[in-house]
Amino acid sequence: MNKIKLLFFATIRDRAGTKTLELDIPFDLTIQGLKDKLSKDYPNLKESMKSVLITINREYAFDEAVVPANAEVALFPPVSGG
Amino acid sequence: MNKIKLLFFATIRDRAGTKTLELDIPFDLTIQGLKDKLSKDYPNLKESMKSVLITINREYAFDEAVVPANAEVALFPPVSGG
Amino acid sequence: MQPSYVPTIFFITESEIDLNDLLGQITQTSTGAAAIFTGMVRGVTSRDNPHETEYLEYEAYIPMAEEKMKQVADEIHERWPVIEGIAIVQRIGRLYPKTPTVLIACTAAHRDTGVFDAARYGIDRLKEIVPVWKKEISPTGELWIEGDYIPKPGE
Amino acid sequence: MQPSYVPTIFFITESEIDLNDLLGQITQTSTGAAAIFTGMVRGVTSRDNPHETEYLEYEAYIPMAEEKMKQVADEIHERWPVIEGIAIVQRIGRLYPKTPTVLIACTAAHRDTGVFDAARYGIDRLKEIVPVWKKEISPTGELWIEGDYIPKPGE
Repeated sequence: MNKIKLLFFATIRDRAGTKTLELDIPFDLTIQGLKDKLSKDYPNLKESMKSVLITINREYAFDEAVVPANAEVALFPPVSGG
Repeated sequence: MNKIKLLFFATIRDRAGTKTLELDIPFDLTIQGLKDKLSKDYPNLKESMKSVLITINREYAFDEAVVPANAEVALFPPVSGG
Repeated sequence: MQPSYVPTIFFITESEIDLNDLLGQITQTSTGAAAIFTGMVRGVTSRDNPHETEYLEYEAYIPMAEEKMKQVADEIHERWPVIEGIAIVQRIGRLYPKTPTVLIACTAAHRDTGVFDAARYGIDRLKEIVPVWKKEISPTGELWIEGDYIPKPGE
Repeated sequence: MQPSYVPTIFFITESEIDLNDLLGQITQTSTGAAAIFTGMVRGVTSRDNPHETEYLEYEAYIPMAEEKMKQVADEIHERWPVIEGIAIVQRIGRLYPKTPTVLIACTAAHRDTGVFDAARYGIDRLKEIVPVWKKEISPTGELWIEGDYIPKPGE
């Protein structure tokens, strides 16, 4: 299994109830697969998965991308800095 | 006679050799007349009178304007601040 | 002519943003002009949904935010090669009305070189791709403010 | 909506230009954005007539300069009624390379209100009508720098 680190920010962190999560996932899991898994395992996050932005190792990632080994994966809403 | 105060700045001051000058002029003298008078009385200023900017009481003034009583008249080249 | 050395500053901070210091750091001997944008916390907002704000609570995904700020600086430099220095600073934490929260500054030899457009581009891009969020605390409650930009692949 | 009170600052000074202080003075509770322009003395100029500068000696017709700076502020406010604060400062005296010599800052509620254009307009107008001149001292001698704008009646 591929051990990855999840980081949650803003509304997503509030709903997850935690800032970080370590997760074991299959090596061929895509971002879409990860979203499905989180929706299933963490019902609080299900609604958020529709508009969430996701990064892999600090670069924006999209549904088809496969999560690489030991990835740092962050989930957050559209940014609102400034 | 109308007693006015002249102020010179930048290149004009360098050529005039003074910062200020008190002058007695006729009450109907125009800016054009003033320029002609200065060109005649101060040969060093003659060349400068072609491109000089002139203000009367801190507002830009033009050839036909009559110099009012006790005016503060400034003469200077196009501005270059910033 | 592209300057040989381009001072580029980008960081997330919890401290006050010092405009004098940042401007000094991106001024070179060849620099004659700087365009600076700063954003502040509004205590009173009239447009769209009029409301009052007690304070904003900013947070950032710091290492990624700093990488994306560098990317914004790189994009500016690519679009306006004459830019001589770039500073991008985002303050986080609890910030009260009238406090500067963000700064984008660009320097160039002359003011007609796109230096204003470069600063404008910088703040627009920061608000699109730099992972920073703010929660608004008003007399009536708390509200996370969400942007509406969805980054494209490669951004 | 036009703000009821518009802080307007304009002065000639021989002291350092303090961006932090000036920005604070033109920030209101409703302010969310500031565009600031500063000009500096270039030690090295590449464009047009390449040369080096040891320092610039600025002088002003001070009372008229301050009146004309106020006029520039009035013109900005007339063209961009949403501007919430304006600062226009010109430093004079002997100024060395890298030193900020002039500042124009405009504030507004939001950044898409013309606040960048207002600052750009301000510096352009200052260089047209505010009576300030500079003499350049370079390794090869002294030279008064002259502008090329001839004000029209009423300006």
